[in-house]
Amino acid sequence: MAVTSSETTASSQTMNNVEAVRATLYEAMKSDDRTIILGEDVGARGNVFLITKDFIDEFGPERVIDTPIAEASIVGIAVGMAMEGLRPIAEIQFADFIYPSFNQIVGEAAKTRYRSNGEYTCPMVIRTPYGGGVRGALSHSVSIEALFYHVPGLKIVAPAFPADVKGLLNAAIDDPDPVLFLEHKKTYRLIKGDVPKGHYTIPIGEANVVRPGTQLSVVSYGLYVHWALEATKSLEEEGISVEVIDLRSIRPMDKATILSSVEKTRKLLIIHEDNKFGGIGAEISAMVAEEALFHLDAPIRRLCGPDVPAMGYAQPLEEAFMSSPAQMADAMREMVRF
Amino acid sequence: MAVTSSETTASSQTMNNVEAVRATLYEAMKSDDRTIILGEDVGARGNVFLITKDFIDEFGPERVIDTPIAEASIVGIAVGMAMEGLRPIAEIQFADFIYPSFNQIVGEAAKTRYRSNGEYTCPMVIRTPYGGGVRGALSHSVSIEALFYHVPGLKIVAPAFPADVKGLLNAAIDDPDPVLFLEHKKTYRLIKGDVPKGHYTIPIGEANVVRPGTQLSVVSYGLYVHWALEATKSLEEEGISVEVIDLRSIRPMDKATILSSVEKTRKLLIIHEDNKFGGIGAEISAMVAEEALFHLDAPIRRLCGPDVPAMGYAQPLEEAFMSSPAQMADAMREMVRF
Amino acid sequence: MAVKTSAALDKRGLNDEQLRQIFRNMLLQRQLDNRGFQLNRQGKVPFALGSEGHEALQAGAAMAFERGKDILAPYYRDLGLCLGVGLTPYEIMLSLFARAADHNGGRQFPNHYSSKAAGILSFSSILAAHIPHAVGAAYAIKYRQETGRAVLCTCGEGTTSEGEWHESLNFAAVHKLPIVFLVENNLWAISTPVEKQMAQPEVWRRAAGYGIPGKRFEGFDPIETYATVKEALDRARSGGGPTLLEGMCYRFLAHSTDDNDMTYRTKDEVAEHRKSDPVPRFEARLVEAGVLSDADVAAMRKDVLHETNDATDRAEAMPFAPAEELYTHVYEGAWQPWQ
Amino acid sequence: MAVKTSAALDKRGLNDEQLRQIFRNMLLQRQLDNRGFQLNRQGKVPFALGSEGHEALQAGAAMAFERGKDILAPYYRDLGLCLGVGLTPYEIMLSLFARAADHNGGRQFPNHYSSKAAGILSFSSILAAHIPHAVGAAYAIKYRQETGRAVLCTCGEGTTSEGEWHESLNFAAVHKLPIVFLVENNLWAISTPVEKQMAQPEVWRRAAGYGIPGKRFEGFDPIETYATVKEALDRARSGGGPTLLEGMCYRFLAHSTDDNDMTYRTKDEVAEHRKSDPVPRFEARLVEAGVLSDADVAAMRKDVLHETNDATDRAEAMPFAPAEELYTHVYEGAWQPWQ
Ligand SMILES: Cc1ncc(C[n+]2csc(CCOP(=O)(O)OP(=O)(O)O)c2C)c(N)n1
Ligand SMILES: Cc1ncc(C[n+]2csc(CCOP(=O)(O)OP(=O)(O)O)c2C)c(N)n1
Ligand SMILES: [Mg+2]
Ligand SMILES: [Mg+2]
Repeated sequence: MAVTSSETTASSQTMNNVEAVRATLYEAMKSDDRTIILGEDVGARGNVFLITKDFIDEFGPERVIDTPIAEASIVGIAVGMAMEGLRPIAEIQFADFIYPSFNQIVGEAAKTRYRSNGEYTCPMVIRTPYGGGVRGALSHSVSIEALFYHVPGLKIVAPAFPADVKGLLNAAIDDPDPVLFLEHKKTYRLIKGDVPKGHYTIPIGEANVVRPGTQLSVVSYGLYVHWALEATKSLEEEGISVEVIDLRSIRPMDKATILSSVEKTRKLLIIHEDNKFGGIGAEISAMVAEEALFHLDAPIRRLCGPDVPAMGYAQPLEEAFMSSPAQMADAMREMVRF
Repeated sequence: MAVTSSETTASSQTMNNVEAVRATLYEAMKSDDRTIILGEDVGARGNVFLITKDFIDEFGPERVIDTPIAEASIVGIAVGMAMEGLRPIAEIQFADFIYPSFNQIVGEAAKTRYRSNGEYTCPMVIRTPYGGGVRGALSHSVSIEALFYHVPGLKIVAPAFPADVKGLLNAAIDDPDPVLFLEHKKTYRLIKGDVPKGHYTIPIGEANVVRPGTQLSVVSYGLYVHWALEATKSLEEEGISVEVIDLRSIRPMDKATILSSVEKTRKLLIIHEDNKFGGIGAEISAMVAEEALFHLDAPIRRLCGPDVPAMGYAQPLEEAFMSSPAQMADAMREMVRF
Repeated sequence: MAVKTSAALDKRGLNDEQLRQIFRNMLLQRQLDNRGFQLNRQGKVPFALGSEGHEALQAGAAMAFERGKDILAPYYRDLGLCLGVGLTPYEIMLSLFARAADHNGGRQFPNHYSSKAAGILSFSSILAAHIPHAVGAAYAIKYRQETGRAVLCTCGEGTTSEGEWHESLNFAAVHKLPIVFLVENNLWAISTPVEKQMAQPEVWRRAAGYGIPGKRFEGFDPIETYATVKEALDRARSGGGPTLLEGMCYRFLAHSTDDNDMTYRTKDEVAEHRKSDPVPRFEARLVEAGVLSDADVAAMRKDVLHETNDATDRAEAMPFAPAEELYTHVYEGAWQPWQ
Repeated sequence: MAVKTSAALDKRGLNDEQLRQIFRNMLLQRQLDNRGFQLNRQGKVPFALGSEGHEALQAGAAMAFERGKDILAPYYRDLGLCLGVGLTPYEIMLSLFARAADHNGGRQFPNHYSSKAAGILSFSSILAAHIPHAVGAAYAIKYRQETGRAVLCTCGEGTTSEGEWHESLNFAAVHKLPIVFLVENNLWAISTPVEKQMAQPEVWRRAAGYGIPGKRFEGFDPIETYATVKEALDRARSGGGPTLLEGMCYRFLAHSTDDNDMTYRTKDEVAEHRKSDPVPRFEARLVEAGVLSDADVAAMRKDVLHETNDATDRAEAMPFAPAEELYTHVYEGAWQPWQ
C-alpha cells in the first residue's frame, strides 16, 4: 500500500495531515498485530475521509471493524480490548458524535488504572476529526477538547502539522494510557509538510515554538496555528515580532514552554476556535496569572469562538463564528501596541 | 405534607439544604401540574435522600416517575416533555451517573433553542447531588460542574445555603432554558439556615458576598463556601479581613461582583473541591487576568482538588483530596501576607 | 421484496384522491431529491442528501398522520414524510439553501426539517438522540389525556444499534405511550450493511422483548405502508400503546453528496433493487386501476417539476441570515453570554 | 419460583465434592454478608451491601467458570461469584475495610472486587459500563483464537435498561463472541420493581431480537444454575457465540446498608420469598441425598465462621493506604499532573 505523496526525499516525504494519519495508522497495523481499528465505516468505505481505505483488504475485518452505530460501545469495547491486552484505536466518525461515549471515556477509560490501583490499564487511542470551517454546521464542526481536558487519567493531543500528526499519533499508540487524538478536519487536506520516514514519536505534553518572536506570545493549536502564522507574516512588515507556540498537547500541557515565552515577551494572546468561556484558554491564562503575573506588561487576552452553541451551516453564520487571520493580526497588533 | 423544620417565624423557617430542595419541589408540584419529576427511585423510595418522600402518594405515579435505570433517556425524555409543553425536573441519582446522559444534555437540551432558531425550547431542570466528604468513593463523590460549564445554552447553579437553594431552584424551574442544578450532598443535612416563606426566586447568574472583607477576595461555591467562612473566622483574631464570595451560579457567572471585589481587595484566591486543571477556577482566574490585571497585588491562586481522577473510599484518601478549613486559612494567610 | 401488482387494487380504505396525493408526494420527493443533487453539482449548495427508494414508505406513512394532531419526530432522510405532513417544497428548498427564512434560520444542515406549525419536532444530526424526545412528547400527550393524538418517530435501521433507541422503546412500552416507532430499513448505514449491524436482520423481532407489537412490512408498497402505519397509529391514539414497525426499502442513491457508494456496494446490487423502484411501480398500479390516466400522470409530473422550479427560484432568491444572527436564541431574554 | 426437592438428586454432571464446594460457597457468602452488615452497625465500616438470595445462583455459576482460563466481568452483588472463582474471604474483607492491601488499594467502594490474578475485570459503580468491557475482552479472546476460553458477564435486571447493555449484546451477537450475559433477576432495582423497569418481565426474551439463544432458569437452584451456565459457557468456548441467561432470585436484604427496603416493599413479600431460601433448601437436598451429613454441615458452618472471623481480624489489622497514595496510578510513568 503506497502512501500518496507529492515529494519524497531520502529521509522524508511531503504529505498532508490526512495522509499522515493514514500512513501512521498503516505502520501501526503493520508492526503490531495487537492493533485493532474499530469505528463506523472504517472498513469497505475506508472511513469517511478515506483514512483507512483498503486497510480491511490487507488486515482483514477482524482488525478493521465496521461497528454498528453505537459510540458508547465503540469506546467501551475498546476499553475491554485494552484491558485484555490488545491495542485498540477507536474512531468516532465526527467529534460531535463522541457525546454518547462520554461515560466510557470519562467514567471508565480515564479511571481504569486509578480505580484498580494499577492492576488494570487502558492503553487505547480515540481518534476523531473536529473543528469547523468546512460547512459542517451544528453537528459536524464542534470543538470538544474543553469537554475533556479537565479529566485526570486522560491525555489529549491536537497536532497541527503532518510531522506532528505522525509523531504524536505514534506516541499515542505507544502510550500505556488512554489518549484522545484530535484531528482538525479543515487541516486534513489543506496543510502539507515534510514528514520524516520511519518510526518516531513526539512526546505527549511538549509544545512547539513554531515561530520565534519578541513582542508577544501567541498560544494556539490546530487550524488556528496556521492562521496565526499567516497573521504574523502580515505583521512582519510593520516591524511587529510575534512568537507563536503550537500547543500540540492539551493534557498534559506544556507549562514550561508557555511560561518561558511569556517571561520573554511579557504579553500573552491565546487563540482558539472553541468557545471562550471555560475553554482551553482559561487554563492557560489562569496558569500564567498564577505563575508569571509580574512578568506581564498587558492583560492576557483570549481570542476565541463566541459563547454560542455552534457555528451555523449558512456561510455567514460559519464565518462569523471563526476568527480570521485578519482578526488575529488585529488582536496581535493591539496587544503589541498596548 | 409538612416540611420538617426546627424553627419557624412568621416569615421564615429554619431548614437544611435537603429540606429546602424538598419544600421547593413540593411547591412546584402543587402550583403547576405541568411539573413532572422523573428519575430512579424518586417514587416509593422518595429518592435516596428522601427528597421526594410521599410525593408519589400525593401527586400520583404519572407525575412522579420511577424510571428504568437509563440516564440518557431520563434526560432525553425530559427534553421531549419540555419541547411538548411540560416542565420536567429530571433527577440523576448521583452526579457521577450523569455521564451517560451527556449527549442529551450537551448535544440536545443545550442546543434545542439555538438549532431551531427559537422555534423549540427546552425548559427543564436536571437536579443531581454531587461532591465529596461523605465516603462516597470514586463514583459517589465527583464534582461535575467543569464538564458542563463550557456549554453555551446551558445554565448551571450550585447553591450553598438553604435560602439560595429555594430561590435558585424556583428560578431554575421557572427558567425557559435548561438548568443543571447541583446540590452538594455533604451540605444536605449539615447546613441549616433561614428560608423565607412563600414563592421567591433568586436570579440565576448573581453571586453573593457572604462575608465582606478588605484584604483578600475568596471565590468559592458549594460546601467549600462554608469551610472558607470557617477559615475566615479563625483569621479574624489575627486581624486578617477576608471577603468571601459565594458564586451560587456557575454559568452565567457573575463577573461584576468578582471584579469589583478584586478591585477592592487586590488579591484573589479561588477555592473549589473539583480538580484544578480546567476547573471553574480557571475561568474565574482568566477573566480577572483579562479584565483586572493591574488591580492585582499578588498572583491569583487556586486552591483546588488535586488532578487525580477521584477521591478514594478509604478515609485517608478522601481526606487527602479535600481541602480542610485549616488549609484554606493557611492559603488565605499566605496571600494576605504576600 | 416482491411487490404485488394486481389489477384489482386493494386500497385498504384509501380513496382515489388520497392515492393520487400519495403518488404526487412520491413524484415530488424524487424531483426535489434530483434537484438537490443537481444544485450540489452546480456548486450552488455544499451538501445534499436524497431519500430515493424511501418514497413509497414515506408517502404512505404520511397519509396515516393526522395533521394538526399527531407529532412527527423524523430523521434526515424523511423528505417525503415531512412533505406529507405539510411542509412545502419552498420550505424544503429554504433548508437546502440555508436561507434565513428556513425554520432553523439556516443554522442546521439541510434535511434537518422541523416546524412547530406542522408538528415536526426539531432534531440534531446525532443519530437516535431524537428518539427519547419523541417518547417524552408521547408522554405529554398521554399525561394530558389527549386521546386521538400520537407520535410517529422514525429512524434508519442502523440507528437501532444506539443505546438511546433501546432505552426509548423500553420506557415507551412500560408506560404504554401513544407512539409508533417506524424503522426505515434500507439495508445500509452509510457503508455498513445490515449483517454488520445486527446478527439477525429483522429489527421488528426486537419488539417482543419490550412487550409491544412489532411488524415488518413492504415499504416499496405505499398502500401496505399506509395500512400498517395507520393501524399502529390508531392503536396508539386509542390507548393501545406503542408499536415497532419496520418498513423494508432501499437507498438508491449514495448516502449523501459526500459519499461514493461504489466503494462498498456494486452497481449490480443497486440495479437489482431499482427493478422494484416504487415510483414507476405505483404509477403502473394506479394507471392499471384507473385511479390515474397516463395523461394525469404526465400533467402531475409537469406540475411537480414546475413547483420544484418555483420553490428553487424563490428560495434561492432569499437572503442568508446576517452574521449577527449567530448570537440570537442562545437563551431567552436578556443575558448575552458572549459579552 | 418452585424449587424441586426430590431425594433423587439430579447432579447434572457435578460430583459430590463440587456439590459440597457449592454449598460451602453459599454458607460463606451468607456469613460474609452478615459480617458486613454487623460491622456497619458497629460503626466499623461506613457501607456494606449483601447478596443474600443470590447465593445459589452465584455459587452454581461460579462452578461453571474455568479458573485460569475464563474471565469474569461481575457487578457489585457478586460476592459468591468472586469467591467461587478464587477470591478469598480475606480479600473480601480487605475490600470491605478499604485497606491498602485491597486489590483497589481501598480506592473503590466495597464489593467492587477485581483481581487480575483471578481473571476478574475491574469495574466502576456506573451500572452497565462494564458490559462493553466484557465484550471487548471476549473480542480479544476470539481474535487471538484462544478457544476454550470465555467471558462470564453479569448484571442485575435493572441494569438491562441501560443503552450500553443493548449495544453490548448487539455487538457480541454480530461477532459471535465467546461470552455469556448472565442477568441476576432479583425483582428489584433498589426500590423499582420489575414492572416499572420493563413492560414484559422476562429479560431472556430479548435474546431473539439479537439473534442469540436466551434462557431463564431457577436461580435458587444451584445445580440447575450450574448446568445452564455451563452449557452456555461451553457453547461460547467452542465458537458457538453468546447467550443471554436470566437467573431468577430475590434480594432478601435491603439494597445496601444505606437503604430501608420497608419504604417500598412489605415484610410479607420478603417473608414469602424467604420460604424458598436457597441455603436451607440446598442443605436439605444434599443431606437427603447423602452428599453431606448433618455433622458435616455443622462442621462446615463452624469452619466458615472461623474463616470469616479470621479474615475479618486479619483485614481489620491491616493499614490504610497513606495519603500519598492519592497521587499514584493516575498515569504510568513520570508525569505527575498535580504538580
Ligand atoms: C451518533 C451518530 N453517529 C454517527 C453518525 C454519522 N452517520 C450519519 S448517517 C449514518 C448512517 C445511518 O444509517 P441508518 O440509520 O440506517 O439511516 P439511513 O441513512 O440508512 O437512512 C451515520 C453513521 C451520526 N450522525 N450520529
Ligand atoms: C449509571 C448508574 N445509574 C444509577 C446507579 C445507582 N444504582 C446503584 S444500584 C442500582 C440498582 C441496580 O439494580 P439491578 O441492576 O437490578 O441490580 P441489583 O442491585 O438488584 O442486584 C442503582 C439504580 C448507578 N450505580 N449507576
Ligand atoms: Mg439505513
Ligand atoms: Mg435487581
